[in-house]
Amino acid sequence: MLRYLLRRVLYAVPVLLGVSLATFILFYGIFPPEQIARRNLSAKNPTSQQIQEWLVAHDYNHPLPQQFKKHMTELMLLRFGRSDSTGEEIWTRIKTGAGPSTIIAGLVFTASLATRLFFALWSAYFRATYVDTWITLVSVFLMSVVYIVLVIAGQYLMGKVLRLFPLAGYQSGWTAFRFAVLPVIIGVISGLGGGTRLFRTFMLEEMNQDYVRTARAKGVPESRILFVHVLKNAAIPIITSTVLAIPALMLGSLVLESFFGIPGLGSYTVDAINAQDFAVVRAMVFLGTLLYIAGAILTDVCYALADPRIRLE
Amino acid sequence: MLDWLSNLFPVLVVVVGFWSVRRALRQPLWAEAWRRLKANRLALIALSVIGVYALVGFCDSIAWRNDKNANSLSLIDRAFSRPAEPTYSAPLANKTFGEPTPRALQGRHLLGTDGTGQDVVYLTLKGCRTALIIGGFTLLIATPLALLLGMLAGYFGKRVDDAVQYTYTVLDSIPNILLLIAMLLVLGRGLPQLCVALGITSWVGLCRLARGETLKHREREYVRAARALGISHGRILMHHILPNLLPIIVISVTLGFSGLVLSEAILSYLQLGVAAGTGSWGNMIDASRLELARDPVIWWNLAAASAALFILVLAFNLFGDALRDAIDPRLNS
Amino acid sequence: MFSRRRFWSGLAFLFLLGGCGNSPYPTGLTRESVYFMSQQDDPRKLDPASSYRANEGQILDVICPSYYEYQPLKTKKIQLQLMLGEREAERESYPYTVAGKGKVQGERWTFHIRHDLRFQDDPCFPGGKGRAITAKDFLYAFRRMADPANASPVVTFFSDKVVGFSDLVERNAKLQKADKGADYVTPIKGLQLDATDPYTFRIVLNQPFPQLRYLMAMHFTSPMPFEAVTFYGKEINQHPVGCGPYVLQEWTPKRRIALAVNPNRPTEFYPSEGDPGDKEKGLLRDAGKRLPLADKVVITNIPESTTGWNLFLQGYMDAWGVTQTNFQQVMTQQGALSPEMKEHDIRLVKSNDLWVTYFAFNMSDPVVGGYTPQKRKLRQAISLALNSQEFIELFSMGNGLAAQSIIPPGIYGYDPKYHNPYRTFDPKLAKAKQLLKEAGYPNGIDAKTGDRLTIYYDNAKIEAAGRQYIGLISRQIEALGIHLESRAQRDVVWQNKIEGNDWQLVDYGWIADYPDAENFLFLLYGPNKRPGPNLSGYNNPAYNRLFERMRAMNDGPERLALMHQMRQMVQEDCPLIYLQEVQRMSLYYNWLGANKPHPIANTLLKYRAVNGEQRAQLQTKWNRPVVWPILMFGVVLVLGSLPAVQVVKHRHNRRVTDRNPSQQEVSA
Amino acid sequence: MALLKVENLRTTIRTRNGLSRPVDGVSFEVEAGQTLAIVGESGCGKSMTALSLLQLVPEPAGRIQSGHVWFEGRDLLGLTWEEMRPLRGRDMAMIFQEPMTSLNPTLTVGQQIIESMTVHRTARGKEAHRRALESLERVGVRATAMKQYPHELSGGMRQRVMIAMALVNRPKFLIADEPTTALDVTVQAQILSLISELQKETGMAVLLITHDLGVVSEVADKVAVMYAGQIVESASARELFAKPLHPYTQALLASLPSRSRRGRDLATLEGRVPEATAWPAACRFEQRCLHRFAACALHAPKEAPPEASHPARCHLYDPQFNTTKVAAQPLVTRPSRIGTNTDGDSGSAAQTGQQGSRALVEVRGLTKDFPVRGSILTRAQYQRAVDDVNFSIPRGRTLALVGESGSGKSTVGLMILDLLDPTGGEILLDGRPVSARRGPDRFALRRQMQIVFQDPYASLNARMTVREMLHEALGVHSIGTKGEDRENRAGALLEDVGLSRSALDRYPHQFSGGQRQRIAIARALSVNPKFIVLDEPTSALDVSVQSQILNLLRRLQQEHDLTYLFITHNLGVVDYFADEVAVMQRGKIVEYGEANTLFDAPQQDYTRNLLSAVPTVVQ
Repeated sequence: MLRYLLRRVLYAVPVLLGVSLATFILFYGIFPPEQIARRNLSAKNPTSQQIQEWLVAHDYNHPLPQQFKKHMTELMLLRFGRSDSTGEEIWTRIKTGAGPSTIIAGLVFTASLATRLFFALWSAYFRATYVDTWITLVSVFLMSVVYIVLVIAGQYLMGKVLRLFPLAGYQSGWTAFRFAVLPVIIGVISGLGGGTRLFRTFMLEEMNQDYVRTARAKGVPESRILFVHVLKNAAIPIITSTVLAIPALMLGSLVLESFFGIPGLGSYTVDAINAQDFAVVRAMVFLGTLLYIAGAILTDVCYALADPRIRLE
Repeated sequence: MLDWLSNLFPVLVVVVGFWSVRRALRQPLWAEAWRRLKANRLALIALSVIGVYALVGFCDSIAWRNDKNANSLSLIDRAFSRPAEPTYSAPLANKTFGEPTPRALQGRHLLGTDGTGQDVVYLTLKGCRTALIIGGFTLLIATPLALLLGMLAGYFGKRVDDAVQYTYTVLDSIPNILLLIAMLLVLGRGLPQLCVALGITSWVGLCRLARGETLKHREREYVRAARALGISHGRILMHHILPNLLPIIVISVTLGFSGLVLSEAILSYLQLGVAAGTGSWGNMIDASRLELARDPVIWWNLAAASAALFILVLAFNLFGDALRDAIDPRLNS
Repeated sequence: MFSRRRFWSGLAFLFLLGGCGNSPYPTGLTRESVYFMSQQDDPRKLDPASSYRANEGQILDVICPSYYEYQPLKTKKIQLQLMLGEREAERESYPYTVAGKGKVQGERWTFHIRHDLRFQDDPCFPGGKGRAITAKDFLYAFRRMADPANASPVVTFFSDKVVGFSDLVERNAKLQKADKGADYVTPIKGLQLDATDPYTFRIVLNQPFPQLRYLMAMHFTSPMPFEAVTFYGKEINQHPVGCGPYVLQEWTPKRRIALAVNPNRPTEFYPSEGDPGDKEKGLLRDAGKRLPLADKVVITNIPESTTGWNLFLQGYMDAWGVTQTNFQQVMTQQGALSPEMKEHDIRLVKSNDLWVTYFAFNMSDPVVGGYTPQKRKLRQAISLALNSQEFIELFSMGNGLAAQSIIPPGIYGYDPKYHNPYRTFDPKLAKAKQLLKEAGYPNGIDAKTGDRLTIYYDNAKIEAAGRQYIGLISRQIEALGIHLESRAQRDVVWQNKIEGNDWQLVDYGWIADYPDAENFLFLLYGPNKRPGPNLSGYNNPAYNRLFERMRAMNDGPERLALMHQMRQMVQEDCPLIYLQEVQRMSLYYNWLGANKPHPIANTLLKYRAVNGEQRAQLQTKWNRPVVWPILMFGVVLVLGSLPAVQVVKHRHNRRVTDRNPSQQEVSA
Repeated sequence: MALLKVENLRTTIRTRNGLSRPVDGVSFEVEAGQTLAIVGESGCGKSMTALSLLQLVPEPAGRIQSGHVWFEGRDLLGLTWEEMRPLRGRDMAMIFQEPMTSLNPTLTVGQQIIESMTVHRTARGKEAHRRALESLERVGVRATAMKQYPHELSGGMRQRVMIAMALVNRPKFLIADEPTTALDVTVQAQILSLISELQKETGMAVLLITHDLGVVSEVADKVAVMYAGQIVESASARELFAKPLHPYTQALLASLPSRSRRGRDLATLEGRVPEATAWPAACRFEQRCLHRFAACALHAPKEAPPEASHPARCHLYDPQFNTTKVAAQPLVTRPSRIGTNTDGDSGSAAQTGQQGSRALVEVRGLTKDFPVRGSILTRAQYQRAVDDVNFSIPRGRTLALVGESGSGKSTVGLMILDLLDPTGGEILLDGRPVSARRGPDRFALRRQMQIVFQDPYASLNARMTVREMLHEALGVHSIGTKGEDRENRAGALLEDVGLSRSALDRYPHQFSGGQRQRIAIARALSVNPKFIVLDEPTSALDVSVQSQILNLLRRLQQEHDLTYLFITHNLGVVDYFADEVAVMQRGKIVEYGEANTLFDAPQQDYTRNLLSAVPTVVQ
């Protein structure tokens, strides 16, 4: 297991190199730093001298090969530098933003997993009845609703009409949950349709397997078949799909955080987009990749825990 | 001259589409799938809904100028554009809405008008083309790329496979949305840019699928038999493996389409969607964020755009599901 | 079923946590004397040398005040009053010699600051205690502006006027190129300390510039402790150290900014006089009270304006502006506050802004630019096609004046009687069409080539409201037969286009830096062309001469006559299409003490008084949560699932055979 | 009284094509301690009969329409699902064909066995654990397997675990649904003997479902032959094999390949089992029956009275119809087309004598390593799949390559065809090395050697018509001219393999398994090869179809002077078909020689085991 983890981590290195190469091409090849300077300086009428000054100030004033070396080493060492627009250390913002983001994303993640699983089990248990039909119908319905509309409508209904939760804002500490509830509910609902359907498919797939027939022939009660035999086997594809959904979670937090004014990494990124802050976007791309790779390794571990057929070596 | 060229393209798309569907239906798999689809009423409804959208999109793509200096107007422009009103008006109202002194309208509007006084029905119809282009054009970029790389990787293995796998692992490791953001930030706003960016981010899934399937088929006995007959690799890929991948490709494309259309709305929220002038449901929804805060609420913009989007996506989801059932390999063997 | 139980208990737990209502603030805080406001954008930086954005100024000016400030109540005739200054600055003529030019008529200003000033307590000072402020700290602020590292946006205001300042700026630029720090040491002639009095400094100008007083009311000239700069280094952006009524207590990016009362603040009091009628409005109720009135200011970052408006309605924001989105709800058709809002304890205050919006033609563009009569007529025709009133109705809810010239009301030189012949809209467009024909484009078609005239409209209006705006202007201009092509781009791209001179028509606005006509008329002064503030690049030598004369004058009939002459020139050349003079409507809750918007002052936060008790009561009253729909939902869910239990029971008792039971008995 | 008595059981399944009736009026009895085998081709309804007994038909499409299942005097069909549940696994246990998928992959062997007890409360805690261990021990699985997962065990071990799990509650009745089909011959023998041992110990009754007549003759007390949803004949095993009454049973037995039939055509059963959705109204076997007469197409044969000791559902034994009162004689194989080679050896041996000196295919020191694991960071490790294999095949002869699964047989075949690169060794075709050839030379090689695969479903491209397939093969090698010429050639090829030209326009899924295999053979023949590798060409087919294909292959060999490498694990087929045999074990050839000699006097233990494990029909 340890050996496997080590190997996976080592394998992540070439991938990360590839990612930083891709960002380099994007931000230095396709879109050279002069352009970045122009975009950041434009409010103050840039002259070519000002652009040069800006490039010096933001450490972009090197020939391309040298810039490449610098870019690669800095990303690899996680030195993200300073923001292009505010000059702030990117790491300080990442540190302050990580807390709220983790709370929101973590809650959305666990809560959606639980609710999806619940409805999928419910649907599988009552398969071929009206409960199953309704769950499927509502799922397809939810899948077809635009995320933004869900966010807008959710805030309108829960926050404004029913006045259950704060409309927006954030506080640290325990009170954070108060602010997290509404975005989390919306985040959960948004992924509920697709997730439930997917999980349900996994379960029904397993219900058609031979071992279910064996269990029936053994006289195992239906509920035990579902909750022990099927669930345990369905856990394997569920784990995979759940991790595959992590990038979608990212998208969710981008919109949720900026919409609800939660000062996390998501709204930081959205602000960076609006401020044309390339340094921040670059850093967030790399950070997101890191998280994603970590998540993928974690999946493999969970995968091995769930599926005895897989042994990590 | 230019009119001809720009009109030729949508016509060509439709002709090629019809031709390939007709050809496909001659194959037993698709004929059988079609037979099963025909028995599924929901799927037929979904298909006809998609057909209506496609028709609207097509009509909106056929455009010409009245005189050489005017803007070229599409069939939809000609049929549905209503006299522009001063500003908002409620559905079927006869006065403007939200002004200190409401003014009389020049015409009635089924779904009211938006802030610029444009008819909402018209705007919603204009969104069809954008949505279809985003879905269709993106898939047109992504699918061949994904298939080519996936099949090459799966079939030849070794170095080719390593290279392709590395490429898509790298791309896939960057969370899609961040990659999209980064690319759109660099490429700028616009329909082509959006299609390219979405295309680059969305080929990976299909490529992985194609690679896996090719890997499976490569070991199948019919491929070995073909190789034993001395049939060339290219021909095996094109004539033997590709037709066998088609069902999963068609399913993944059908289901992927709705995801692409939905993502346009989200990107619009992040100000990364299509340019402001292009009619799109994402832009309409984005605009309605402000309208919802008004009291009385201006709901018709949001309602029209999200309903149009919802119905299209729902239709695609339902049709994709039905299609998947219809060409389920388990039922097929 | 364990998962079901876990689900419900989890949900209940979440409700418990969220159960203390929808207040976005810690419990009890709204009861106190705290002023709550929101900002849509986070300030990028709070550094007196470089912050320029309105949302930054609003916060910075109460932390870092300057020599002067604006009298908050006098808005009819805007007035300065002393803030850190002990007495009015002395302005005297000061002839000095310039190499090659000989004697030049300059000016020397002497400033005397208060003796009791101390910086706020801050870790950058020894022992954390703020030290006393001397004239040195004022001049230090000037030198910071000359440091390119700070990228001060107003450096040009001083560099062409303060003697020796431009040399310093150039020297600093060279130093930066050589990777060295800026020069803070070498004395320059224009900035002088008094040898005897540490509370006096002098500024020497190379030309008469009466507007310097106004510059001395901006936070750029606020005294700055060098300790803070050394201590915080690059992070000085986030740590303003000043001597104002408030200090920055908390700045959590994207979340909240909190200001607390500065114990070291200079003694100052609520003014006891204002415009006529202010007393009747209760604006003098707090006269003589020590400032600031509120103990704390909490600024919450709310990026979504919809959300902000709803928070205001829930009572969690103390003030809000009337915008297009809430107009219908707020106003009656007669332009008064709607009864619901009145019942909701809200009051409406209208005010003028020193803000004029206009469309600008690129005067160097081959199509729309130039000074030939034909080109003039083309611009005049387009100007006639644009109906300000419609813009005002649509985008300002009918509030705002159709602008006739560049000078807005409230500024000396504004003439309410003046009507610009090319800004008088005629729905038939007869005159406009005539002018267009004379310009060589009958019905918008180029008489020579037969092509339709296309004008490119570059803008940064990518969000929803902007699209309506584009729609409106297109409609109005296309009524002439001209084709208007909108090129909407992200803000920065748009700015780039302007810088690259790659544009024909843009829209722009100007908010006064200081309330003097010069600050508006210089928008058309030739030498001010890009990268200066003269956007259109209008360059009329006659106008330029008049402007140079007018600039040095004090307000008076002579100055007025010059201004009218200039107005006439611009009217015919038509480089700008004036759109509107912006008026503002603000909503306040009644628990907020009387206050008055000011068109230019940024220091208003210190005059806000809050009745926290009343606010807290109303908030509770308005925000009782509605729980029954949630309960109903749960009940429906449970009731809907009940038959499912029956289904399961049925399933347990199912038989896989359809055999008739009676058959069984027979054979049994 | 019988332990289990089934009366007139009818099960239906709703399908897309209409109502299917896989079990259509089945009656039989099983006494305690007795083994009843139900045999028949696939599609006859055997498995559905077994599932119906436990009421495990696929729901909701499947329903039991009528009938009775008396178990210890109780009619099970009257019970509800929950009433039925205590019987399942406790009184009536079942084991399935695929031990790979029939065990839950995520639960340990111990958990699954213990679960059998806990759900019925027959034992719990330590007691259950003890009994689980005991039963594992009984079936010959080591105790450590308790904590292991199914995938960690071999196929045979898994089937043993299945048996342990089924028997842990000491059921009175065991249903074994094709318990050994997925296993190797040697393992099959072990499992079968295990079941009969356990049966003797516990006195339980066994219902054995199988298609393998050999298995039946080894273990069954009674046999019921099932055809098209009905039992057509039932008798004691001895009697049935000695004197099969029903033409179907007779045909099945006659189509078994064996040495005694060498050189002659096997009896074949033309056609296939009708679809369960549309059973013929009259005699269901009529279409394929060699004894049919007028009445057969008009009337359905009556079920024999239950008292009959050897009932056969056939008009031949119904005095009402068979007026001549002549009972059917056991079928005599039809005379072979190629003459009466009663002595299988003489003909081909003569040929061998003439050509034996010149081998068409020669394999020397063939070796193949497969990487077991490997990535960028670790050194790849290899497993030797084929280890120094040497043999040669004379022109026009057949070499059989036999061995258990995983012994490397198929790998050898693929390497000979240059579809897989050998790690070492060399392959000569006509004296010239195969793998050394490049370019057009290599391409030309393709015309000389071809391959026919095991799975007729996977070996044809489902998306191509037969015409496309054949034309492609002809086109690639520029055989004939485009158009009519090739069309004629394709038609001729089809006729050669016994299909009509009308098959050209059809897709593979429109053919039965046997027909597909014919198409695969036609495709292989299209380039006029000299040498064909037959990779288990009949193992996926029913016995009756197997005989057709074997006949075809034999005829083609003679007509086209073909040389075969016949890869198989079915020793009966080898005995019938091959001239020489090479026995493979773990990648090595352990025994190699002339077929008859080798079978009569095997030299190696492995070969002996292999031979003794083959269940043979004692006729």
